[in-house]
Amino acid sequence: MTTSTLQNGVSAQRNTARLAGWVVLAIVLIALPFVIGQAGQSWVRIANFALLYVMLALGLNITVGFAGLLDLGYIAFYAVGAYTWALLASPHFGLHLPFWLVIPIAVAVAGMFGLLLGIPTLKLKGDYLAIVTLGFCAIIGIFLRNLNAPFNITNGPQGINRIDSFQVGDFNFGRASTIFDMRFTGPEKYYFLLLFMTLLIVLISSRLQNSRVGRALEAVREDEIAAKAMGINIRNVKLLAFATGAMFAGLAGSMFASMQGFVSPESFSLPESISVLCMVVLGGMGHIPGVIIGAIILAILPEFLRAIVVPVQQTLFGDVIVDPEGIRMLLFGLAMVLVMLFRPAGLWPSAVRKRELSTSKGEGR
Amino acid sequence: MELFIQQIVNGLTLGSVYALVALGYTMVYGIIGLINFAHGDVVMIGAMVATVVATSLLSGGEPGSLSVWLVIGVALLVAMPVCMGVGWTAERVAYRPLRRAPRLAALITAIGVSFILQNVAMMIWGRNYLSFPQIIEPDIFKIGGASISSLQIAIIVVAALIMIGLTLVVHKTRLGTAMRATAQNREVAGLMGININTVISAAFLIGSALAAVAAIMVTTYYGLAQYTMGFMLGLKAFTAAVLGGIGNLAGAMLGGLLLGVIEALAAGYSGDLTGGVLGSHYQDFFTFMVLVLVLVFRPSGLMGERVGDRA
Amino acid sequence: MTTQKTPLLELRDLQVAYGGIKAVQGINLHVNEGELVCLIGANGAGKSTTLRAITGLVPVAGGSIWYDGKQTTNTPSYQLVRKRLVMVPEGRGIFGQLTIEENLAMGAYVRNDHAQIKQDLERVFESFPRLAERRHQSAGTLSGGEQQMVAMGRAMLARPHLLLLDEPSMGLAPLMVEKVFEVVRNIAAEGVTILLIEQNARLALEHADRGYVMESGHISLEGPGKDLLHDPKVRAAYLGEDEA
Amino acid sequence: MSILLEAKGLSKRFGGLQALSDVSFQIRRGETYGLIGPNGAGKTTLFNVLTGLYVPESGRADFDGKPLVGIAPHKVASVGMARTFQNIRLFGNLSAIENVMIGRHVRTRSNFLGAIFHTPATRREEIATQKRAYELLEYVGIAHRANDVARSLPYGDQRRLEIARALATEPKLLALDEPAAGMNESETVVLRQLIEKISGDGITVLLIEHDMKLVMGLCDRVLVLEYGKVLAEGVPAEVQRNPKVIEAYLGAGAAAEVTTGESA
Amino acid sequence: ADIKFGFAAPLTGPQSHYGEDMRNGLLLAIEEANAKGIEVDGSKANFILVSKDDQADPRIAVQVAQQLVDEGVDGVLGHFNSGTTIPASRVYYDAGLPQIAMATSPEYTLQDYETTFRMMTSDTQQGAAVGKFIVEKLNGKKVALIDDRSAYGQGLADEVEKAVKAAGGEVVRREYTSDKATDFTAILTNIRGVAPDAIFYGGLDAQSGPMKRQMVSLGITAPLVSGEMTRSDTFLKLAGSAAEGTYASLAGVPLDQMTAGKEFAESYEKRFNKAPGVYAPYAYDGAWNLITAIQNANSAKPSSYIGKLADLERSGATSEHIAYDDKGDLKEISVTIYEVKDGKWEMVETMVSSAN
Ligand SMILES: Nc1ncnc2c1ncn2[C@@H]1O[C@H](COP(=O)(O)OP(=O)(O)OP(=O)(O)O)[C@@H](O)[C@H]1O
Ligand SMILES: Nc1ncnc2c1ncn2[C@@H]1O[C@H](COP(=O)(O)OP(=O)(O)OP(=O)(O)O)[C@@H](O)[C@H]1O
Ligand SMILES: CC(C)C[C@H](N)C(=O)O
Ligand SMILES: [Mg+2]
Ligand SMILES: [Mg+2]
Repeated sequence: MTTSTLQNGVSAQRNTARLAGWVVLAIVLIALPFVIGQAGQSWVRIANFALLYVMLALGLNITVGFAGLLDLGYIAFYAVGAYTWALLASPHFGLHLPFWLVIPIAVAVAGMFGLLLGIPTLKLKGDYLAIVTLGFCAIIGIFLRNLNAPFNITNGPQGINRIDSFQVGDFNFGRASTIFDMRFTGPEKYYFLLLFMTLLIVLISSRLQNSRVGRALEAVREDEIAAKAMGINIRNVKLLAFATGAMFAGLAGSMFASMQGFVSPESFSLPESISVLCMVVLGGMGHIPGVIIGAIILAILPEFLRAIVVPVQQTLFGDVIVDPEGIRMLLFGLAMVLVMLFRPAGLWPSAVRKRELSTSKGEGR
Repeated sequence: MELFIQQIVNGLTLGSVYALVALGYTMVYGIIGLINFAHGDVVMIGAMVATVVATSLLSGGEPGSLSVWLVIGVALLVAMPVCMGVGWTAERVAYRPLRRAPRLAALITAIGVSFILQNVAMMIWGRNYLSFPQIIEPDIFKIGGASISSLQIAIIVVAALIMIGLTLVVHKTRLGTAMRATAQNREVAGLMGININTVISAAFLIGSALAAVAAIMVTTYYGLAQYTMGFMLGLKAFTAAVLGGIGNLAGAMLGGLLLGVIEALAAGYSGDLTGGVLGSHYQDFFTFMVLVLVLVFRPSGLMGERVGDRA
Repeated sequence: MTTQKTPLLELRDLQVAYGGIKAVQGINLHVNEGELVCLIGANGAGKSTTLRAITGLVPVAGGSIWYDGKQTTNTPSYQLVRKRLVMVPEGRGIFGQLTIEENLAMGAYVRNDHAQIKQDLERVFESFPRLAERRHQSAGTLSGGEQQMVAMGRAMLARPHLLLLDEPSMGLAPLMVEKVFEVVRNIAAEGVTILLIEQNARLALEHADRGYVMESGHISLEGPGKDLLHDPKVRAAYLGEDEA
Repeated sequence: MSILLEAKGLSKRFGGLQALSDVSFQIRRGETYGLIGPNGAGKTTLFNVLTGLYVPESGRADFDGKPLVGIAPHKVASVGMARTFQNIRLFGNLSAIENVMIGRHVRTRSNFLGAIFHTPATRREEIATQKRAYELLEYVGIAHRANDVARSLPYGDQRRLEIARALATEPKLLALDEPAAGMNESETVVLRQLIEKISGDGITVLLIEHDMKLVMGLCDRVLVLEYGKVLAEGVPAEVQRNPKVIEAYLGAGAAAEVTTGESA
Repeated sequence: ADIKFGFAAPLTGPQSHYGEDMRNGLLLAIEEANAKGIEVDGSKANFILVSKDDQADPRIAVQVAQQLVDEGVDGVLGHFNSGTTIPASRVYYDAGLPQIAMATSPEYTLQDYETTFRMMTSDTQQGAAVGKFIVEKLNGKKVALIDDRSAYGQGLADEVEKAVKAAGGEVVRREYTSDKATDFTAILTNIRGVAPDAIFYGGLDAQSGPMKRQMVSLGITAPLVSGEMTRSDTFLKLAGSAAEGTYASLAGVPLDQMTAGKEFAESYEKRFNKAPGVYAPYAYDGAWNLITAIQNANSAKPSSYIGKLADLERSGATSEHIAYDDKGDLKEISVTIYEVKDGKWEMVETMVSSAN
């Protein structure tokens, strides 16, 4: 009795500490756009893209991190989501469907493409899979680029312009407006929209990971033969991983299209795919907080370097003597190498999850 | 028929270059399981150096026909050690410390190295395209109506000789045996008396030397070099290596040649085969479909060894 | 007592750690020229770790290793092979994609006496006829026991001066266990010094000149093989006598 | 006693090698059935055929009255057959308890949507899964290592963990491939007690072992394979006196030792 | 007072050399203006160039556009690619900033934004001139087209196709490549099979250079015609001796035919130690357009001078009549066709027309 009350006391204390942490985080996240907005709306836009990349990275984390399927063509699903929004809500076909219709369609279509990629690659291992996914990315790119003839579906290399913003009733996320005497810019509104979606994805990811299905994904990653012997249907699990990852990307893609107002094939290139992979690995593959950190850092680092390379040179040498753009990307590459050399498992790798055993502690969670 | 032969010639030339670059990928992959993303950029460095050397050699004036091969020879002589140095250093500094790390860590490092090489090259040689001086006025031969230039012949022949040489090295020499053993189990290879660091370095050195040769071929044949050229080339070559069965030398060669030919035929015939619906803009679509089909039926590439995963 | 002669292998206060875990916590052990010494102990006692430290596969955290009169602490394994210190690792470590014959040939990697190598190869095939039948099969598809034979054969081809064996009988059929011990005896009889790790403590101690017992990173007992075999603590802990 | 597993004329070849030829046998419900034979005789191959990893060229196997051959490997677990591997195949980077929880896969239902919406049913099942997994770890005696990564466990514990994971599938038949390999005799004794406990709980056991003391002490009947063929079958005492078995497998020494071992 | 011009273009990546070229042209104009001591609103204006690398990536382009807006620039020059210019133009439009872009696809000025201006011809304008030239002057009845599937290359090739057909020619084959390719032998072989009178390529010099070489080694004798990207020294370098007889179009009048043009070329050489690339003079003119409009309005406030920019009327380095129509396109279009003769670009003819 006494020990259990003691334990309850300790855990209550821990719970308040945890709660306080969450409250602080929530305040920071809410205040963020207004604080960084002081330095310019561009930083809010950067934050928005960081959120978009968090969504993407978490999606890829399901495929690569949980299920161990190296997907180099992940950005293709992002493209599918973006083009779905662009085609259904722009003057291109004259369709202007509302978000509550377009988003589910975009997510579903992206998920279907996930299956489409998954089916022929089920038997492939490791890097063979990587190269096929890469090819898949190239193929999607080819279709986006060329499906302007004989029928104009994607408008080819020109891309699709004047895409509708996210809009709820009369509330348009693309434009500034005043709510309760507060002026909100378009990027600020998008920030909150994306934050909401990101939190949703974080929630889904973590629930998935700590579930029967999530464990099946991890089992397949660790050892396929043993997973089979445990009665896990490898095929279904792999397809599920592809489809889920793809759906996240589809959602992110549709947000991208609505935010940019313009999509064209060049936004969905292989290097983009690789950079999402870098986010996942650099952050800590398979570990949700790590992946989030990885995405944020890699999304912001180039912009940060952009902001400091010239001033730093000026203070150091009194002038800009080294090509600032060259040195920026050089530092970026260097940072990737150094992080991996010093933290090969990523910046914030997962510790083994400790299970608080309901059986041994008598308190169910 | 004439068209067909021409396309085959086109494809073989391109494929020879792919094959040489693919060998570099496959050797490194075979031994340490790393997709060395920076390999394409080593080729780029080679192309840059060769171009600069050739340009400065020829700044005097027009070359005589004898000095043509001399110029290329000197360019190679300079480019090769530079490439080998770059490849070796990358391994030493960026990959070796990660031998025991998760596989993807090394992959990301390789991407980082690729970034570094590109941007250093940009800062050294600028953003502009460099052109390889046009020292070879290609003699053009006709075979069954198809044109083939002396340069193309040289590329195909040199590539073939190098591949034969490398096969002999790997299967007949001690170094080759050591490489194959290291590929399978590094620790035990050490217990057999093999210095695995030497073996791995050797793989990088050989791969980089081949990259230099490929670089010379690319710059002389296409006439250009720029700091971003390595990416596409590297990607194609890696695809070729996988097509052939990554880790397998003969596979890399076959994959390279095949990829070149497939690309040429896809560009050449896709339009006609599909009644004009899918033209040469679908070239890569066909290329990758072939790749997917090959891998669906042979999941470890054309010549990849299939180890039974024993339970 | 062989104190006059320096031992062929000597570990002085050897310590090895994996990250924070101290797997070997300061052990002293020696093997004299021509001896067959065995090292027994429970799972996880640190036996394999000791052998891996001797062959330079894991870094030494403290103490020193002396082989053939010279300090070899942290010498990489490929250099030790040249000094004819050879190990058959735990889990066999065969090259799965090389054929049996190629695997065996790898054992002779540092040798140059081709005629002699050929002869030694045939000798291995005599000892293990099963391997001769399949000399061109790739070793990865062999059964567990067959792989163990390959590993032993490969070590023989290295012509070791000091041979370290890590659980050579693991996974072998009874007949094969006898065979392996016969081979071990033969190798020893040819003057090769052997340090042997075995779970089959009974057999090992029967064959060994001396033995060491290792317990969670320490040497807890040492002495002539026969003595250990009759030590009640050993019988209880490793021969399963109490409960049987 | 009714028949749980019946194999008829199983044959499997690898290229030129006939790894199994015309192997037939029957395992009765509740017994412990031994499988022995020289290295490379085809014991593991037989396991692989029974668990669906390899498809035999000919022959059939019926498990619990239903055909086994040809069904997908992942279905084998759900019909009630679980196994361990000769070369331990744990999910190395996951904790011990997670390994066992994965074993519960075929006996649990919750799906993707359930996981995401955290339905009450899913939560209940999750708690039950954890509880059961922990009990199984206690059952095999490694509960204190529940949260350690499988890879870091000592060898013997890894073997035990594999058994716990297999038991988590609630098998009717548990197939063990050389569970005592790499264990010393004292540890083997503990293992033997574990297997006896499992068998006592009504699970049929199929055991591959080279440790004759263990096989002879545990098994009700033994099948001897050699070169992929059945060499002998019968109760241990009979089999170990069979001169063919002694010649091919046991060797005179081992046969003698086992006898003494048993009398001790 | 400081007057800031924003500039964005690719400064890293495969197209970064174009960005560098543009930047130099702008720098020259700004340095000249500062040396002149122009007075705006009562104080001496100090023009500053804020340059950003958009990496030719639409996403980055929007980001740097916002950065320029945040930094309070008074006008924008750039971007370089259609794919970056169009999405970025929305940001500038929202901020009310005038933007002068290069030779982007027509869509750019068709968005009903009063802030969008063009420094060179649109694809439509240029394509029309080139198509006409091929059929009428080169007597090209059978034309083969190649494009690189970039927004620029495809847009231009489409316009050329229209113009060729309008002038009575026939497009006998259309082939495609990419802006990263170096090997064109396969598609050139196809084209050789249909024996066209002329081949048009819509794309960059990094492709047209090696392409011309490969045409020669495949024995194709039909002339190569291309857009302004090809009318560069890079093309001459890359194509080497194979360059002879290549045609390329370029907006405006040849520099050496205009006083301002010659002066520009000289001061550029002096300042940067190299000859100007294709885009430098247009960037230079663009910067002067902004400066002039600001001078005319006597204010650097975008809302005040944007009207003056729309009504601008000046003579620059590339044209004597720089003025905008109501969409922001140049009113008077002159397209000059050049040909490679003795390893140099020589003017063939200038076609002048008023906007469509
Ligand atoms: N690579 C490793 N990383 C971390 N710990 C390790 C590693 N290898 C071994 N250990 C730990 O070091 C200790 C000694 O292990 P070692 O393999 O030397 O034991 P052993 O006596 O050979 O046992 P066995 O009889 O099972 O082979 C064990 O606790 C083991 O868990
Ligand atoms: N995937 C495979 N490919 C080729 N040969 C195989 C394969 N699997 C097994 N074999 C061969 O089949 C034979 C039987 O192997 P198996 O593993 O069943 O033997 P085992 O009886 O389990 O032996 P051990 O007691 O040594 O484990 C061996 O000779 C082996 O080489
Ligand atoms: C002429 C250039 C400015 C064309 C540019 N590449 C475009 O995409 O429109
Ligand atoms: Mg051990
Ligand atoms: Mg077996």
